[in-house]
Amino acid sequence: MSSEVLLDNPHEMGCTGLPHRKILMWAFLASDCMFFGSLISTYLVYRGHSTDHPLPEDIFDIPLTSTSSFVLLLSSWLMVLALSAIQKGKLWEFRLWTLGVAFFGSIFLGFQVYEFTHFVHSGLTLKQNLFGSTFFVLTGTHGCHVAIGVLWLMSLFFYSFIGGVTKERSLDVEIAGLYWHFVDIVWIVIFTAVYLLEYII
Amino acid sequence: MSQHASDLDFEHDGHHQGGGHPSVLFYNIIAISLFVVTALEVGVLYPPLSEAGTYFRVILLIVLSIGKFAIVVAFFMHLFFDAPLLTFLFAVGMVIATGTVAALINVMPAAEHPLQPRGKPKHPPVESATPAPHALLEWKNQRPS
Amino acid sequence: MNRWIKYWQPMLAALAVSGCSLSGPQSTLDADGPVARIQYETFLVTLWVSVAIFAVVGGMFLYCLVNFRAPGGEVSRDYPLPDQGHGNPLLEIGVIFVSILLVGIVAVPAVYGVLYAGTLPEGQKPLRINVTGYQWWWKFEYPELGVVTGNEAGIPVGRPVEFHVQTSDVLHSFWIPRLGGKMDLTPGQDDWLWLQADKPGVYWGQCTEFCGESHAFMRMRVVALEPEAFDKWAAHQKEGVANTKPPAAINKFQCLACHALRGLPGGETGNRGPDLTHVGSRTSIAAGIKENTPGNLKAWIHNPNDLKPGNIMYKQGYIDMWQNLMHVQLTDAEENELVDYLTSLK
Amino acid sequence: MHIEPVKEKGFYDFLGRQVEPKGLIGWLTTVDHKRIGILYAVTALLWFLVGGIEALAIRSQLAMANLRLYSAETYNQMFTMHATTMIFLVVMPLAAGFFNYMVPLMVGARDVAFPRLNAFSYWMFLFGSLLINASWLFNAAPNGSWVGYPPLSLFQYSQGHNYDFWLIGLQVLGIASVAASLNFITTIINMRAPGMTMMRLPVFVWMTLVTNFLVVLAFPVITIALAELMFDRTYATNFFNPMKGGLPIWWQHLFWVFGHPEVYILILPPMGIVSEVLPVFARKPLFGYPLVVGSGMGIGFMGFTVWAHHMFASGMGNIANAAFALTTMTIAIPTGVKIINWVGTLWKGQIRMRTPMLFALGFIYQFMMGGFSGLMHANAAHDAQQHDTYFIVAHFHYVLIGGALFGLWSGIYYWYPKITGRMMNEARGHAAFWFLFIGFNTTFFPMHWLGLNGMPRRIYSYSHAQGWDQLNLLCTVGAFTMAVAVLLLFTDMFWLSLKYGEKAGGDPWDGRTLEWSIPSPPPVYNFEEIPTVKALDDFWITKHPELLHHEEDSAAHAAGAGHGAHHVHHDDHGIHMPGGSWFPMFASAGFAIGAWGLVHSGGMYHIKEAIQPALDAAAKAGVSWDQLVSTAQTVVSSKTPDAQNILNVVNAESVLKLQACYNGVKTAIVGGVLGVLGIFLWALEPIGGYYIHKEKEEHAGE
Repeated sequence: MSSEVLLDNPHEMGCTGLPHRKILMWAFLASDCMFFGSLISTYLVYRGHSTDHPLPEDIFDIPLTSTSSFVLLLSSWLMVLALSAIQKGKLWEFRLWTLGVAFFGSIFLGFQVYEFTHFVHSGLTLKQNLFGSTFFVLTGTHGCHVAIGVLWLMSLFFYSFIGGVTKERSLDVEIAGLYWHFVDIVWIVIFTAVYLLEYII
Repeated sequence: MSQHASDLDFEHDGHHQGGGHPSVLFYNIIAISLFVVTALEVGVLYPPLSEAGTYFRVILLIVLSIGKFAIVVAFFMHLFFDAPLLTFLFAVGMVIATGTVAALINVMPAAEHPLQPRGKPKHPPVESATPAPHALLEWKNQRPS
Repeated sequence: MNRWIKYWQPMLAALAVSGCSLSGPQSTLDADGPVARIQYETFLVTLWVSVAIFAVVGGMFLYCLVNFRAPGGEVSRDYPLPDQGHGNPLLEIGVIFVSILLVGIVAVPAVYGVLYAGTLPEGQKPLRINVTGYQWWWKFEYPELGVVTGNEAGIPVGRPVEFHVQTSDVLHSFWIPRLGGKMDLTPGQDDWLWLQADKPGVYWGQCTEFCGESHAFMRMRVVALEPEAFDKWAAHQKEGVANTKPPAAINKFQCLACHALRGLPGGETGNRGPDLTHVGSRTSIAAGIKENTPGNLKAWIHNPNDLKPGNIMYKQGYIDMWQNLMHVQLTDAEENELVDYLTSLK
Repeated sequence: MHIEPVKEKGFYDFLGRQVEPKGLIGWLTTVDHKRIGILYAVTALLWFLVGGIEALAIRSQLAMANLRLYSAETYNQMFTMHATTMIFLVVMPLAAGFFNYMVPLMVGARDVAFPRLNAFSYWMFLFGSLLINASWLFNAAPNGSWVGYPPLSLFQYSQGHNYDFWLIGLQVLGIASVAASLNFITTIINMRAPGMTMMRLPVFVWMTLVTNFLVVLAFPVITIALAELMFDRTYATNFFNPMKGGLPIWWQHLFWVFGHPEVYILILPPMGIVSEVLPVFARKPLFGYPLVVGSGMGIGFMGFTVWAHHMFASGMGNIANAAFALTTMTIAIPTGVKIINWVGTLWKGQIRMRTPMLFALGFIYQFMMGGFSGLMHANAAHDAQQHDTYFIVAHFHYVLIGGALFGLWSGIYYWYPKITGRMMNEARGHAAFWFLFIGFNTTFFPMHWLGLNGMPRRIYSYSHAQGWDQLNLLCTVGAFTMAVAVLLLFTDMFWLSLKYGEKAGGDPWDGRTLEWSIPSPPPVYNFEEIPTVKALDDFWITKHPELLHHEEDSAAHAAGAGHGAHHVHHDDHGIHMPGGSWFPMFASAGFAIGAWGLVHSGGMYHIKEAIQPALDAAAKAGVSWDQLVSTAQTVVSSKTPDAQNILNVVNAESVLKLQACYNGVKTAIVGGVLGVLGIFLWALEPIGGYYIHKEKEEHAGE
């Protein structure tokens, strides 16, 4: 999509003074709110309906998940730094931070892969019980979003070496950043609603 | 060409409030406060509190995560500095999503309300009896009335 | 409330100009119990509010169409324009207020009706019946009376009946139109509804939630009896089979694996099909789709799939057991014998 | 006029973008919103024929008691596919056709915001619709009603691929809808001509905007519901499995959280069309424009608060029933406001009874009827009697045929001259209207009576004793009358008027909005010069300058100045047009292949679980999977168990099914990779396109 709205493309800027893609992205994020809203409410509604073990309190590991939450927050931080760098035209700084974001995103995915493997070894599978179904589908969908984000950022990273990412085209980075931060805020909700609440009630 | 380029640049765009995007230092402060809030969230779990403290913790957690959510959306995603139209777009989705989730949770015939403390023991293990696909007739509703 | 009925019913009858009968066996307009009646009354309120709005707005609409035609049906572009009014705020506000008022008029009886139908009446202790839906028939159990029957339930006149509905497989919906609204049979929920019959009679019902291939053939009947007659009926239903000399076909084809014939050795446990202990006393067979005559019964036994495609008596009983396992077919004589026996189970 | 391609080197130069679309390749690679609009509409109309044939089949089966024209199973497939087709493949895409064609013209834009995304939406829609209908060829058409309630839709009760086709097909259609809607939201918000403030947008554009917000917010919910059900069927999860504590009612909630906004997605665009047609043929501005717009938004928002009125009989409890009854009744208020405003538009107008107007008036009458029966269902007490009966069938056909379809037909007759450059025949149009109007009311009005008389929906047969014979026969007669109207429309639209119709100028109806200010059919670049809008109904004001008040004029200037970011792009290097692209089709074809694979992986884990003992035995005997499959083939063809006694006939069949599932998964992966590859190539594609230079002399020719 990116070349569709190159700077010299007359279709780029609209009558509200905002680029089309930014409006598209925010509308998409609004849509994604409903997407994750449905998944999270599925998880919450089915809390306490599982008929078999293992249950969350049997297998959740809060220190581990907290660490991966910190990792995702850290990547969000690097994302704003990357955007800030490219808006000032500092290409190498942008590359560094972008690589960092993708790296920490991958670390987060690594944590998730570890967690999933661990859970499967503890007997929690998609079909074991309702907790397994709802948990894996919710966090797995989020993981897919993270993976797409990593792919996107790596594309930008490589694209920057053939002149695809410049100060004038910093919108490309900003859009990717919006997506990445959204993935982060979804995790904020999931972390609270799925993991932390489990430890209190 | 240059005319288009300047449109993309936030500093020159009349639609953006605050007249420019924040400095790196600002981002760093935001990021550190996010870390602190997350640490607080995890910390909330550990001090031993009575049953009444449970509600306090739930409310505190919800407040803290809403705060984090708002900070990321407002500053990392620039919504605070950006055109109000974008805030409106996102708010439409957020408001309807939040309302729908709340309504769904309350209207479902939940065994227990998902945000209420549960009594223990929680789930006596029941015999697993997944039916073979062809054994349709054995597949009965197991929930006691 | 009864005053309303007297008043509205003739008007509705006048509305029903089509000449087609509106009092079929499943008509919701012939309310024969308090629940159906209250629902019918709230419907009438909505109906007449709608008719009133339709008269006013539709009248205006028609008036416009008749009176504000372009002269000659078509006007040239330079013909003087009509008044270019953009709207009338006062009128708009008025319309909003009137519609809020009308919605209020409709809403109050609706909420009253919901509460009435959703609350067990005080006073008389209701009779409890557990209804279980199967693809595609109904089981009725009377936990207090120890009675089990299939597809046809007896109820006493003038006493509320509390139906607890649950399903053994997919969603169904329990509906006796003349007695009251329906309730879905949803797995994981303990749903109930109460109905009451005002006068004796046979009330037809039908499954209204799509439940698979033969959804159309999942019907039932509720027989309302005077209280004494009901007690007699219940006592009789409790007894085992009257004719304890079953034909050989019953064992040969393992009918009792699915059907119960209480009083016969091994006949207590079958629960995949309707209880046949008093099948001869019912008015219909095959979940209310055919009158209970020997001819119909024979047709049903001969090929259940013909009357009710996809049912398990055919799929699992006939195909699996008869053809795949035992390789036998019913002869005509055996069918007749079976029909005679079942008809004798009054 | 001459054309000059953009000279730009991209990341790669092979498969360059089509400069000027020509012939079949032009249509396949097109990114022109007008061509895509035509594609949408024509595809939708073809599916309309299919759905109509299904409807006639349904009505034939029900014409008399105890008819057995075809089997119960076929009937179930018929009504399921009729609903699915009419909702997702006809009304939505036909409206999308109008969005595509008309919205850029009405807001004064050269194209939509993302032309290639637009093409992608169309191809996704086309492939999704083909996928869902391909099920007929496999004798596995969806057969569990368009709501697909579990447990009936779980693998335990439905072991064919019927539901898999339905689930994956809808998923693909959902992607198409959301992509298109994001595009239109951006277009409407961001591509308005200078001076075209939001409150000067034509009502149709407003309703498009509201509709697309509804799509964007409602479709994610059904996406999740469909994914959960798909996981239940394929990967043996437990979302709706009551054995494991799953609640089938949860599907109903999710489905209707989507399903009710979906109803407004279907009805709001026709409301917009009618709001355009009425002022034109009454020669008056729309009565109460701000209120019509506001009530459209109100209806859209309220659409998210009422879903559970589809579930009054599902045992939600008194409080929920009463609450949802109240919110549902509230919707009657904005709807009533709209109808009053339409009548107000007619008041003291000069009504011209042309065919579009006839359909618009039919819409008002029938939508009113549908609204009243809607109010009757909102009454939760009596809805317990109406729910899932023919009363409901009557209601939603009044809204969806009497409302949506009449509105869309009105739009067809109204905009046909703009799209083809030829008028549709008035006499045939009037005939089609009266056939449709009389046929429709004959078909569906008696259904109210049938429903009140206790006839449930979705039954394929009934008996004489139930007393529904005469009315059903009447309904069937009406249905065939409607078929005559459809034939009239199609012959007229695709043949007679297209070939012999009288030539239409740019403005045959004395129109009010911007699309009538350009030639018919519009040139590829739409507007030679992007217009500056001075008022609501700008073209009308241009024709009648005396109507423009002085203060409005100056306000217009102020507003126009506020839109400083707008650029006019045809100055020195002509009008830039985007070039055609292969990649939207390429990417969507990849995803369609993936979807095809997913369909065929349906039931995988259930089948695996059923034959697990045989698999274990095979593993113990050291038989590899490939050997097991070939053994299974032998066993199935010879109908005797194998020598090692691992597989009996039933298990062997299951092994082959499982192998098919695995192949499905492989296909899905290949398709997904192709789709993602398509998107990457699309992103790296050079911008391309071409510039159109208009010569002076050609201006005179128009």
